[in-house]
Amino acid sequence: MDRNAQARRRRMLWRGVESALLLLVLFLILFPILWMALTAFKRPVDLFDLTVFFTPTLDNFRTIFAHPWNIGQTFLNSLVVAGLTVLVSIPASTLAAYAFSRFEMPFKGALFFTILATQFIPAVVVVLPFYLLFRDLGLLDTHLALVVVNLAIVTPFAVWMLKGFLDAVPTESEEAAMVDGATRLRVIIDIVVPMVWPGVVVTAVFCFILTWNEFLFALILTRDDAVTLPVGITRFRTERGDLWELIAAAGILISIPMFFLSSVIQRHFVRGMTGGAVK
Amino acid sequence: MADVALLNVTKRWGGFVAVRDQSLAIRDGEFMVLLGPSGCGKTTTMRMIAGLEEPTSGDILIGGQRVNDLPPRDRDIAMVFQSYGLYPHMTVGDNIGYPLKLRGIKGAERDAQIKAAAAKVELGDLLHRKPRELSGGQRQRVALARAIVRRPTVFLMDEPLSNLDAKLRVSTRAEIKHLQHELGVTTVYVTHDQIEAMTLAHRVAVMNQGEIRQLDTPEVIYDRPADLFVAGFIGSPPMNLVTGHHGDGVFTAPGGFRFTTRVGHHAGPAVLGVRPEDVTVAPAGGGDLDASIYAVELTGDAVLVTVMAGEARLIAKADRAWRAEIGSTVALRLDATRLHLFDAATTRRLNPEAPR
Amino acid sequence: MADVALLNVTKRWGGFVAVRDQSLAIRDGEFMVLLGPSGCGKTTTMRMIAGLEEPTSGDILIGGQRVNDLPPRDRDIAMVFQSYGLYPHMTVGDNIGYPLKLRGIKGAERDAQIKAAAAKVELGDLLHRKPRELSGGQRQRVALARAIVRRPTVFLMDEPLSNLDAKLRVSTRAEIKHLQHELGVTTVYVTHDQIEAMTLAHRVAVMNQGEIRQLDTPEVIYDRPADLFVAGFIGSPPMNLVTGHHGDGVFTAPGGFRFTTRVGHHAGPAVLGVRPEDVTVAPAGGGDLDASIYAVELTGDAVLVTVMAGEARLIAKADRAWRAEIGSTVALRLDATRLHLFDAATTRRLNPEAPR
Amino acid sequence: SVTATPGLRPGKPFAGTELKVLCVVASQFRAHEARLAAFTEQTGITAKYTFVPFASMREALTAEMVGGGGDYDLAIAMDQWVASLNNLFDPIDDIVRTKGIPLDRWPEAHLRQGRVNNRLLGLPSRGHVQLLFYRKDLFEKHNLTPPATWEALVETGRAIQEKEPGISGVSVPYGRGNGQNLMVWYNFLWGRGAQLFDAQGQPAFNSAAGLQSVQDYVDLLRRHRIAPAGSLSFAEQDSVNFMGQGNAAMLPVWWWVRSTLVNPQSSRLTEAQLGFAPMPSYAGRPRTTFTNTWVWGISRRSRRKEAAAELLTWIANPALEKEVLLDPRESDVVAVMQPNLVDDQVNARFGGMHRFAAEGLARTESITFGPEWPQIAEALETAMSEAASGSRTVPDAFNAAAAQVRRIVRRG
Amino acid sequence: MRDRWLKYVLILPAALLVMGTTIWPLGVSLVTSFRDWRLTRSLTPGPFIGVEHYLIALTDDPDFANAAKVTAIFTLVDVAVTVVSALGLALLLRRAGVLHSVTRAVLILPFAVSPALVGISFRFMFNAEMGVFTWMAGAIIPWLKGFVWLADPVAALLVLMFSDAWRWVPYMTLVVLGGLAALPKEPEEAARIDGATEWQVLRDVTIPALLPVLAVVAILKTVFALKMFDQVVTLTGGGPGQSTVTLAHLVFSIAFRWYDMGYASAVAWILTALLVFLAVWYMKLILRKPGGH
Ligand SMILES: Nc1ncnc2c1ncn2[C@@H]1O[C@H](COP(=O)(O)OP(=O)(O)OP(=O)(O)O)[C@@H](O)[C@H]1O
Ligand SMILES: Nc1ncnc2c1ncn2[C@@H]1O[C@H](COP(=O)(O)OP(=O)(O)OP(=O)(O)O)[C@@H](O)[C@H]1O
Ligand SMILES: [Mg+2]
Ligand SMILES: [Mg+2]
Repeated sequence: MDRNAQARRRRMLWRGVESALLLLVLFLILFPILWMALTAFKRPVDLFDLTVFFTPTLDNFRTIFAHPWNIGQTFLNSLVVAGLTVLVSIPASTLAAYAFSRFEMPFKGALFFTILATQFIPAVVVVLPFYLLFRDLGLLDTHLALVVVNLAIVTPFAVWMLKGFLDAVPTESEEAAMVDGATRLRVIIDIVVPMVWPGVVVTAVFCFILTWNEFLFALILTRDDAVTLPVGITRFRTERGDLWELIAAAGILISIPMFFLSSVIQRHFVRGMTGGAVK
Repeated sequence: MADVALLNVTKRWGGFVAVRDQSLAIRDGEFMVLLGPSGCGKTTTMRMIAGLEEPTSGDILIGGQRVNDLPPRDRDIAMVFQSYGLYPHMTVGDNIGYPLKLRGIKGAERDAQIKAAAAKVELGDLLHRKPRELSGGQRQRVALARAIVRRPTVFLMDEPLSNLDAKLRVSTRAEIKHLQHELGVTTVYVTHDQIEAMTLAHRVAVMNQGEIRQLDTPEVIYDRPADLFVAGFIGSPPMNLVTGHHGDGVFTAPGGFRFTTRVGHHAGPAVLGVRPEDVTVAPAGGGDLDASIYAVELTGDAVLVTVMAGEARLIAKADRAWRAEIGSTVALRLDATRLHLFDAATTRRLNPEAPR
Repeated sequence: MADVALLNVTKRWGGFVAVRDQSLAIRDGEFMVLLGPSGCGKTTTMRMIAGLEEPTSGDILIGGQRVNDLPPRDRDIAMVFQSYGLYPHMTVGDNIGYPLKLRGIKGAERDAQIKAAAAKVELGDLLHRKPRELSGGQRQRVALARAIVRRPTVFLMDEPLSNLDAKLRVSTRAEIKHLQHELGVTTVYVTHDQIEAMTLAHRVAVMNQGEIRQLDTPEVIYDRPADLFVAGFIGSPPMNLVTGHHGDGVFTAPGGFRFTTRVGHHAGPAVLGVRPEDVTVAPAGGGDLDASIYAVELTGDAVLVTVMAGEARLIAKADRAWRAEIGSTVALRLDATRLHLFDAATTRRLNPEAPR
Repeated sequence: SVTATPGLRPGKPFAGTELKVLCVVASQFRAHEARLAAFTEQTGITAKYTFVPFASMREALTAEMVGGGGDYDLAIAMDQWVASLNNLFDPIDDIVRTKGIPLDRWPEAHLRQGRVNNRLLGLPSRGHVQLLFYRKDLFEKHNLTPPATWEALVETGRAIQEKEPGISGVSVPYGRGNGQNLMVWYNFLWGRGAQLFDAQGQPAFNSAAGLQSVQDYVDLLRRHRIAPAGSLSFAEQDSVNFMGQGNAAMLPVWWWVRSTLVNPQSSRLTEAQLGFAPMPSYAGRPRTTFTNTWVWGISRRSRRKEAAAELLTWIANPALEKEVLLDPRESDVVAVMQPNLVDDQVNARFGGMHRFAAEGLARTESITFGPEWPQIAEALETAMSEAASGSRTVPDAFNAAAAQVRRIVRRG
Repeated sequence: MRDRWLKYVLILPAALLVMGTTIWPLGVSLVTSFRDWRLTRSLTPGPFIGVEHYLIALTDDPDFANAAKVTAIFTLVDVAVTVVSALGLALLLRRAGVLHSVTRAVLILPFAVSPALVGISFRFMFNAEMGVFTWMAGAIIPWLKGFVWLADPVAALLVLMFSDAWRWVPYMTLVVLGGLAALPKEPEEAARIDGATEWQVLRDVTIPALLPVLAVVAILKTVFALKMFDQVVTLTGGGPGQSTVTLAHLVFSIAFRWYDMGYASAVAWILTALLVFLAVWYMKLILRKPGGH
């Protein structure tokens, strides 16, 4: 009985520690965001007040949607660019990651590595060649140009991440599907992707956000029509300093799709996706 | 419906040879059982037929066509994996229905076929569970149902009943036999259960270390094992083997063994084999030789009596009511028509005729 | 060394009850076999003893102490998983040696113990392989070796031999029995193999649908099944069951069944049970009732004869040399001392005495 | 609205042309944009402004310079960038001459920021001088006068800190970021009689006088402690906010900050509380100001240069500047043209601030921003940040900076 | 065999995407690194000058040496912190529970905030006089009261790391959770029964099985840490002194402030070489055969 009680106590203690840790993590994650949210409702004069009691205002939101900031259009641009990028890159990356994970081929290591190595060069160095290219193609300030560069950026990461996830799952179920008559493509769609679904979701979100936040290319390659949010936000960094209350309001706006994404993600992170498939 | 053939197939992993230069012709509609010790290459052989593993050398033929380069889906086979290989994210119903879905069978028809297959393996109630919510035996039955739900030209089944209880195993065995007979589907079946092999197989291939040691009907395999390995491997409890000497048509061994054989041509070390059920235990002095009782084991429908005759340890199967003190002396009677004689050097069988 | 007890243990998943209010006392040093149809809750029971699954209600005791809240590592148990549960990134040797490593056993001593355990399950050559390079049976043996390499107070083994061939199975079974006897470790063992249960168990618990239906020695379970479920479940081929009527100490059924029983108190629908090996096939007219032959199956050491007697289908076990035409008429003799009578309504056994 | 701009070509020869203008975000230019109708009326030319935030203006100009296919006709650049961006602009000396734009319209301190190698690349349109803002209410309460010398500034700061706990004497930035921690210091440098560079263009700021000026500047924080401890990490904006929150008594900074400081939206100060004075100096030395100037130039690749010249002429009109200055809807003080700096109406509206500016501009020293300036400025601001935080001594930091600058100059 | 061509077909789309859009500009920048090209002088690349830029960077540029040091320290600490915290947090969050699922739900949020914005917010919150973090730190640990976080070389780097960790750790936690969800549970259970403490289960079973995913986390984080830029600009501005100037920031300055395109390309390629070197090392981990059945 004694050992049992002791174990129970230890478990309760651990539960307590765990809860405390989680609360701390929650606080650390949420506090800056909440603070930003609070700020979004502050008048500039209240910005530097540490109190949570102030007269809230919706002016900041009104301002950012109005001329000259027009954050609404910017928001749409970001959505289109990030959405298109993910739609193209995730399928392509999944196929490639699958091939890298499951097949042997000559120079596999080198090829796989080259794909990521392209991302090692800081973007500042390649942005000018891109600028010239798109200028010649007449694609400056278009969604297409941004989608293309973002594809180049996210695809290598996506391939790497997905391969990591694929490497961690057993292959018997795939073999079963092949014997059941599925083509490789069907196997990937019907069996592999669902099995690594959390990984696919994480990767897609990663690509989405990477694109969503991509700054330098958007800065150089767009001016008006295709300006995305990060560039839009820097517009609040004026000669007069940072219009922090507007930045915060825009920041809150940016986070809204993420709340949506997080609920999508949440559903796919139950333990044991692949449980029971094989001995 | 097609015949399946392996021609000089070898499978190597690095330096390790899992299947060695193996040839095997399975006739159209035949039920072929692969039997052999753990690790002898049964699963590997099956996986090569399925197209999941590439032979290091040699050819695989299905329906007379070389299929080495055909992907699994074009070989029209159904397979039960030893390790199940279920689709973890699909319900039991969807698991079973997946091959149908791939063939474009839809709606009510698919549902009906799924239900029928699930019913055959007694899974009807569990169609909406996920694999992780199933017991081991239930998972195995899902794998089985998924294989039998369609009508392939070849069935490959790798120990499909190993996790089932005796009762379910008997009924499922009957189901498989019936199905195979009805559809005439060429079937390759791995099992380690003698009864399963005996009752199901048209022919049995006994493998050891990547090689086929004997390929014949179950009766012949049981009654006329071709060499010492097959003799010792088939039968449970296994055949008693006594090492001795053979010459002039007589086998002798210490402990009173002296049997005339109908083998004239062999002189030298030899091994005599006799199955436990061919050894009768009688009161002392009433048999071919005397022995002392070493152990008595009850197996339900029989009693296994282990005795020492000289240096040889023999097992006899006695009636389930049979009882005796350990250490007491009894007589053994060996059924002379059912003795097996092997050359100790080559391990090959010496007496050619069927025991019966 | 410790006794293990379950007190009113229930395990539920959502609305589904996997184990229902189950109590079971396993004595110190006892070899307890859990037997039951697939999905009856055997693995779940084991997992609760191991501490991998929390009972929905009820207590688990080891060595007299309530261990519900104790993590697995503090329960000092070793377990063989039905699905092996090997460490995929470790070699066979490291897999087996892991429990030792955790106990701080190092260097030469650990190597020696690993080698010994591997040798017991004939894995000696494969110590440097990774699990994915092993056959199904080899994986299972690694799991087994990992369990027996240390000396826990309780062994839990979930179908540890299901993927082994007959020969290896016999030798490993003997190894386990020997080990358990030598160490006196309380053992809970799941199997669906009757022989395994019979030869290994001190006592057998027969489960169905999450409940224990009978708990007794193998002989009693086999010879005096407590109800229809146990009667039908134990024995392969299973006991023949004939539905009929009982009254005034006589059981009658269509097809010529008429047997006097020593049961006085029951009148009403009843089921008569007789095991195949207690049915003898004799030339027509020479037995208790006549029947026509329906099927003849060879199982190696015997012949299973299926006959129709009236509406009842019976199986008899005949000598392996026995042969007959399908459709011909034979006589059946039922061993009157080995008849089992059950109440058709409650399914409970009616004749109390042991058949022998 | 300004209806007649001298210098515009009569007869609307470029009617229908559409100009593209690359412009930094500033309320002044928004006001220009809002008045474009008047320009179109006079010339028939339309113009489309693209506003780029300050933070990304430089990259936008760079992209335009390197890859521009003449996308923009007119662009604005900050003085410190002009030399390095010289390839973006065409000289406009001829245009100015033919249009008859008098160059003395701008104080030389602003105008020279548009010149590179003696060629005029741009006309000033937005320019800043420094002033010392102070808390009029506190000064009156404690009977203090705005300091005219740095020594007095220290005294005054001390006095305030003694009497008003929680308020810092002066708010200045010492943190890194766009050379903002140097801009007040230049006045110390010049006040000590030192220069950034010698005649050969080699570093001279680490002369004894130069080092002393640095010491004086960082001593506001390190020795006299009249600057808040946090100013170590302040950028300019932080020091302004600090003042705006009512936490400091004095703030030497750009004049345009006034509108921020009196804007109830962003500041707790009212107009009545805020006083301003010219920047202090050392006793007996002229009261200087560092300047910041934005100049409009015509893009070298433009295909509509003549039309662009029309717009440039329109922007360069003092009347436009004045109209914006006096527009009650605007609050930007910024003016770069001499007539407006001394204009009574203008001075009346902004409390005489423009006169102070004109005086400072007339006296001030200058820094010639060469093409390497951005890199040099970074070396200097690093040194300043190190000296202020004490991670290096003043001589160490600035001698190292001098070595680095010599390296930069050597590479050319 | 039958997949002889298929595998290449599968790789093709991604390879095309990547190669087509990056190899070419990379080549351009490599060539540029061997030329003298200063935008202040000429809009077109100047003459080839061999490896001069590389020599300058490696032997005669204190800025480069400093930035290399800062970047190395930052990357080492940042990657270690990220991997360890993400793993720890993922393990904490694996269980079911209200608090757990709430935390899981918010994990994605910090990553969604653009790095530049993170920098601005943290600067705002670490403001020495008016920042809420400064205030909280002072309230909890009294001797931190009045501490100027961004003015101390070490503290500034720490704040930079903290801001980066704030953004990345929760996301990487999701990645690890994704990996955990795909692992079979039996090996862990077996280890528990074999007598392993939770820590031993983690070390001996879970982490080895997670290695492919952890390696991905590590390498991704390394790439991004080495490219650390946005927050440097918006949070510390590289200061105090040069204590937070990273290589990427330096490259940016050289290219877009100082307009020395040739030199910037050379420094960038040195950074790349560094990364390639690191990545090759990691690759040995990742390209090992997957564990499993
Ligand atoms: N996670 C789960 N959720 C829901 N039901 C479950 C879960 N795990 C097991 N079950 C169900 O509980 C019952 C008992 O399962 P258990 O694994 O104990 O069976 P078993 O007796 O070991 O069977 P087998 O011989 O087939 O291995 C089964 O019907 C199974 O489907
Ligand atoms: N990937 C592999 N790499 C190396 N050796 C392997 C690999 N797969 C299997 N083997 C070895 O090949 C031999 C044959 O394996 P196979 O799976 O065919 O055996 P099996 O006859 O099915 O045995 P079991 O009855 O135990 O399942 C075994 O010794 C096994 O260890
Ligand atoms: Mg196998
Ligand atoms: Mg089970």
